[in-house]
Amino acid sequence: MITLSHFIVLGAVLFCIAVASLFINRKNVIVLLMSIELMLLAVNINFVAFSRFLGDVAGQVFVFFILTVAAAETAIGLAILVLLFRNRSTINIAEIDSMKG
Amino acid sequence: MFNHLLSLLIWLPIVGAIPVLLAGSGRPNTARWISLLVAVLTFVLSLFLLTQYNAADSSKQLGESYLWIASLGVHYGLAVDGISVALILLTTFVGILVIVGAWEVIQNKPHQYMAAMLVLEGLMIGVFCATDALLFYVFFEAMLIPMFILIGIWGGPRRVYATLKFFIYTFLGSIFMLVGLIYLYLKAGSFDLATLAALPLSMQEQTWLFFAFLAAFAVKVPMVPVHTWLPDAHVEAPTGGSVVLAAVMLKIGGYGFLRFSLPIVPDAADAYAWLVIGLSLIAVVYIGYVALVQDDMKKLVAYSSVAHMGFVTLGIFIAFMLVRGTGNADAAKLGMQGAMVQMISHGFVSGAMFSCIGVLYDRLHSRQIKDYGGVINVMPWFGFFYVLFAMANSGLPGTSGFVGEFQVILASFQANPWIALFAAFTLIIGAAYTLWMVKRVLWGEVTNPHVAEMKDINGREAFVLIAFAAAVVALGVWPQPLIHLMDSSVSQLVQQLGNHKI
Amino acid sequence: MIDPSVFQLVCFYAFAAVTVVAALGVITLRNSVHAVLSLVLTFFSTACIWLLAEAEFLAIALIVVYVGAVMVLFLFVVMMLDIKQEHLREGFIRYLPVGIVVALVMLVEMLALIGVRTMHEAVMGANPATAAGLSNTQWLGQALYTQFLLPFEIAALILTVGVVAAVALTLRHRGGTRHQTAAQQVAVKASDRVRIVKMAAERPATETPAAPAQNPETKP
Amino acid sequence: MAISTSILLVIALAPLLGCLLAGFLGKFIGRAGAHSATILGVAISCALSMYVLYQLCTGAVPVYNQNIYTWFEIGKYTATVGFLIDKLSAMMMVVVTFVSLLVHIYTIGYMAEDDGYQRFFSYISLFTFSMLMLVMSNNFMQLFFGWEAVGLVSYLLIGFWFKRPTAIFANLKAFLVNRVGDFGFLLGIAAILYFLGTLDYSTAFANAPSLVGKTLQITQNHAWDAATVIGVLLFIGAMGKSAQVPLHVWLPDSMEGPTPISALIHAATMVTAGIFMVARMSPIFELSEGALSFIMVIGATGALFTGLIGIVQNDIKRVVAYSTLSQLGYMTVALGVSAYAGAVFHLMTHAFFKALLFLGAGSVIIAMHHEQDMRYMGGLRKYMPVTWITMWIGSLALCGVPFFAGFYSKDAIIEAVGESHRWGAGYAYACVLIGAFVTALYTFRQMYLTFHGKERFTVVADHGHGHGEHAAHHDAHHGDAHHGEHHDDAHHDDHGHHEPGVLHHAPKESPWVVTLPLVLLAIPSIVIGAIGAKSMLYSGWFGEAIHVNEANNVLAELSHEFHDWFSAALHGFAQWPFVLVALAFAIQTYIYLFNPAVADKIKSALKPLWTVLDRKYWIDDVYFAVFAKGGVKLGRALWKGGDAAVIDGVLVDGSASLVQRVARGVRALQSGYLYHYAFAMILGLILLLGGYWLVGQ
Repeated sequence: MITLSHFIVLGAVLFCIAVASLFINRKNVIVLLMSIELMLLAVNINFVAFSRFLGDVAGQVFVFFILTVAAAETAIGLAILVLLFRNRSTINIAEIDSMKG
Repeated sequence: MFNHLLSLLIWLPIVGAIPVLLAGSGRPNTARWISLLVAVLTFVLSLFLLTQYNAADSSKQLGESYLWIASLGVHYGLAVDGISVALILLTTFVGILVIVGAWEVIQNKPHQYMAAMLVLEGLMIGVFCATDALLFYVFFEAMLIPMFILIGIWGGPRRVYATLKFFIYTFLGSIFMLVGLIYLYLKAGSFDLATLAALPLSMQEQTWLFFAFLAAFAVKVPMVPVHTWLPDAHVEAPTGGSVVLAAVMLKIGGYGFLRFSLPIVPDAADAYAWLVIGLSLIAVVYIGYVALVQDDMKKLVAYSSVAHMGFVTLGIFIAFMLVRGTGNADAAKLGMQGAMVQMISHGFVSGAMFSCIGVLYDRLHSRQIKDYGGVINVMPWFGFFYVLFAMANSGLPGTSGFVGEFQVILASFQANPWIALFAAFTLIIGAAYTLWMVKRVLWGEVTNPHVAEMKDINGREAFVLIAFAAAVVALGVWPQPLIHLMDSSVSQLVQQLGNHKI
Repeated sequence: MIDPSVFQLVCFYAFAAVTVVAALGVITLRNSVHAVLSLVLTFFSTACIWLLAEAEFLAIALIVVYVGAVMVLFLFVVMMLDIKQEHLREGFIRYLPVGIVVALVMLVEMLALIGVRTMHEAVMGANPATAAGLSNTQWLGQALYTQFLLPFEIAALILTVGVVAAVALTLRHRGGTRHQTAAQQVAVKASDRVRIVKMAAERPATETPAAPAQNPETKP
Repeated sequence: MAISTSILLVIALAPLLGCLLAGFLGKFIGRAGAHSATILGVAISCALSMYVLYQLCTGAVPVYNQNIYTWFEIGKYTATVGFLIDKLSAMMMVVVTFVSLLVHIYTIGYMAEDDGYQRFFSYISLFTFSMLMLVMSNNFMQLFFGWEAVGLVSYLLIGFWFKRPTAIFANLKAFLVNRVGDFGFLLGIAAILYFLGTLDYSTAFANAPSLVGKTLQITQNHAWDAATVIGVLLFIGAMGKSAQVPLHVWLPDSMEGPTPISALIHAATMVTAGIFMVARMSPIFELSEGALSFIMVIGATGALFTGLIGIVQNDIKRVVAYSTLSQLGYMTVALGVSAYAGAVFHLMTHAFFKALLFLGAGSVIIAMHHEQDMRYMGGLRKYMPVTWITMWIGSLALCGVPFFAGFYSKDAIIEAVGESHRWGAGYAYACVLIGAFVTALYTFRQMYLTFHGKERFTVVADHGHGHGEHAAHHDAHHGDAHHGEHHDDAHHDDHGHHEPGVLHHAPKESPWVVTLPLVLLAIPSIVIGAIGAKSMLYSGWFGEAIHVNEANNVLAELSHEFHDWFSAALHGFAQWPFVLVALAFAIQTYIYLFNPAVADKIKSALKPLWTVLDRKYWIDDVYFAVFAKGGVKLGRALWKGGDAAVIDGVLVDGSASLVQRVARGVRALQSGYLYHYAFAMILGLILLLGGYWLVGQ
């Protein structure tokens, strides 16, 4: 019997993997972007699961929107990445500190 | 038209600034003429106040009120009494003179300069008209913006420091006022000043509110020890900015005391009158000495402004000692009238002094006293005006500078001879710093070859100085019309002082 | 014959295991291309899990939209950029323990907060779409085009803006190229082309201005 | 019938109109226009003043006391502009306008070659207006207006030659010292308003008796008598204006101004404003023995000690200036012993003979081509007989030789002091008696040095220098070290002469515009005393204008001895003052006519005393060091220490830099690295989750 907990634990695990990625892949923007995709995915799993278990359509609708926004976000993120690479010839975040106060 | 006279007075210059701006930098003369036209129109309109306002009636007149922010019950409420009328006339009068004074002096973006001046003028008139505390606050704060721009763009080399200091000082002060106003609103459910004046408040509340208002207005006046923004702002400001700052903006501090501290928190104001009086006397004596040693003319006049504004706060707060201490309401009126006359007079005198310094600065591009000397040799007409205004600044009878000081000293003697003694010290120290400056600038041989090349004032400068001189002398020779204009309003204020709120 | 619920459970575990392993692969693989492919796998197996939850539309959408478009975009970028891999892996080992610790702490906290134990009791009930006599897609579609119409439109707008932004960001203006600007060509005036200068035929002799009259009051 | 208001307005405003014409349209109407306009204005004023005085004297009209307009009205307090014309003010008006008229005429000659011709006329007419406002006033506000306005004109005129460092130092000094006096004066006015509730003379004087017994709380358990406080405060004003010790320091320096001014303002009229004021306020002063004693002691000190300085002066104008100080002291003493009429009478006679002496000195200065040092004069009598004779008349009047005007006034004062039993009267009597001797000493010394003895100048015919070279009219002064910031510059004035005592033309008598005023002033210097003595001093001529308590009325006691002017003068020959004058005359005649070497011997024998006098008791030096330099030092300390260091440094910029320092610390957190921010977010998330968990437990 699949219970709600199964989905939620899976979501949590995925999310934590993505979080761990933020630490170990601190230099690689591409992987960081992918980690964000992972996090969104983890959230989406939860949404789908709750939607199914509570019988509420809103959860799935929300996932739909998240997917939309995430797609846009990825597109812009990658565009920035390309731009960054074009200007700096690197995607190493350690070399990008223009936000420094 | 007269139903909306006050609104017209406020918005005419502000709206008039738009065509000035649109005239653009490409057509500076168009911008100048439009702004002059607007300023003159405003002045002419303000003259109608004299016919429309009934000086015998102490109530606020020419009122307008529209619901502005319905959810907070804030009204766009305007009305004037005698004090406001006098100050509005001062504002519109000075408004013309600063436009004329800046005519060809400001070459960098003149249209923006003129527009800023006009907006500033409208906002200042708004402050003097507002009967709603929040509206007052909005005008009070909005005023900072054009002034900030005026100093920040057309100012001297250290303008960034000066503007920041000016802005943060005044802003910090008024934030406390805002908190106070919000507290009052929560208590009374209205921002209407008349309602607030009738609101009963405990002594503790009054004390907090008193210091909140004090923070806002003491900075604006400015009182010792929060005066240090003024010399810096004046030194860096362009001539017109200095004139408006000294002539009108400082008065808003004094005006604020009258509209807020006195009617809303009379008991706390009475309890802490000694503090304000003490600070005023320190302003007279301490600042007098500080002014004595200034090397920069503008700084000197700025410090002398602080000293003169000390008389305003002294005159206002001595009234408490007189009404509540000795029960002498007429003496309190004398002091209060003295403070009012001093405000108007200081508007003329300091404006004129800064205009004079501007005239010198335009020729030599220096405000250092040591760079001058013997100016009278090359600029005799200028010398005439300079001596006249210097004498007014040192309170010579027959000039406006004397009237207010005389009345305040007379009134303060009624309260305590020692206060009068310190206040009268201005007679000596005021003459010392002003005339020592005159001596070093005007008299003597020409030592600086650049001074020898200076030309006497032209027609435009003469117009400005003659206008100021006429005002200074007229007020000095016959102050009664002005006093009559404000008499009933001052009487009512003095009456309010006596009402205990606890 | 296997009990369908057990079969579901087995499937779930299988897909979940693949998902987790693939996710780990995403974050640990040295080669970015491999990582992307690994992410594709993660998405794929997640889609399968969603199918188990009877969210067919989203599962398909995830594969079509994400795997089909977004991931390809990823791959495209990764392959296009000449990235030095070694450099980007600096500190991988050093920060691994920290990452694991933080991830574990967070996991524990989340699970503790959610209250996994109590949720264990919640068993999947009837599919609400089926109960309404609709397919999952219809069910979702009805909600989207009625109740959530405005957000839906906004989502469309966001996508458009995203596309425009991505193009605008990466658009490169090359200097030195010559091209016409139609607007300027239309707006040109005659006075911009020819300037007529009036000049005197000969220059008058300059006169020195008279010295200004001395002011008797100032003269020493 | 009453005095017409319009006449009084014309009297006051005619000089003002002349001033405005000459001042603003000076270039337009030219020199002749300027002096015609101003002289006409003052002449009208003078004639009408005489008419008003005549009307009052004949008793045809009552005292005029009306307001012209309300200056301010606040509750029960009003200040008005109005005129009070009684015999006291009418007499002052005549003196002021008459001397002013003569000075106007004299100026035509004296300032003939000066560039500031029109300006000068404008100033002296403005002065006349201000002084008239002062004496005609019927209230304290207007009195203060006139009081300060004459101070302003004095400031402008002392600094008339504004290129000279000494002149502009002197005018600042004069104004500021006067302001110290005005400080007290203004407080006095405030005290009057406090105690009497009015600024109007007549009401205030009518209420004055109510001051008795009133006190002013100074500290918790200390109170001063109200009348004494008012009296002393008002008198401080008079000390400034009338140059009483210790506020006398400005008057000698004021000689930097052109000579006509010294005659008009710093001898005849303005400096006597203080005397006039105290006489006018006699109903108030009479209430306080303490204030009167104070006045008497101050006056006596001035009468003697400033006269002593006059003995060592070499500048012809400074001798007269110190003599003015001394004579003002006499007037003040008279006030102090309640002999107000004596003071005012002396004020009048002094106005004539002192103006005469100053104008005569000016005439000498013109003849000597602006050489003012008496050591380079001598024997001038044969060159300028009119000046010589008129100055002798003035000198004899000054010394109080019987039959001359000064005798009647000065002798009355000395005797009145002798009669007084007020605290300090003994000291005052000694001072005024010795003062008479001192007066004679410096007066005769001056006359001998200037007009008699050998010529100590040489005439060098030098045609290379036209007279126009000397046009720069600078009354440079010599022999007096200046203690100003321009100490060293004092002698660097550009000057007609580069070598002292060398003239390019022989001295000659001045033109008629100069000598006419001398003659016209010499006449009253002789006769006015004889004419006025009986009525003004002893017959209560001033009527209600001067109020003296019966017990204090020393003049009434003297009046028993006074029969007529002739016998009084004869009687005067046998009095101590005349004996002292005669003694001084003998000494000076011996020294300067027969044995000039004695003067130097005495000088070296009394070197320390001479130094004390030459340095003017170091009062100027002390004032300059303490008040001027000390003030600047204090100001700088307050500015740098208070404003710059504490308020700006610590509070304003200090708080800014505190924020800056904190921000700099916090800024380190903003590394700019994405992963730091991400880490911070995650950390926050963990804490948040942990927090919820803990709360949920």
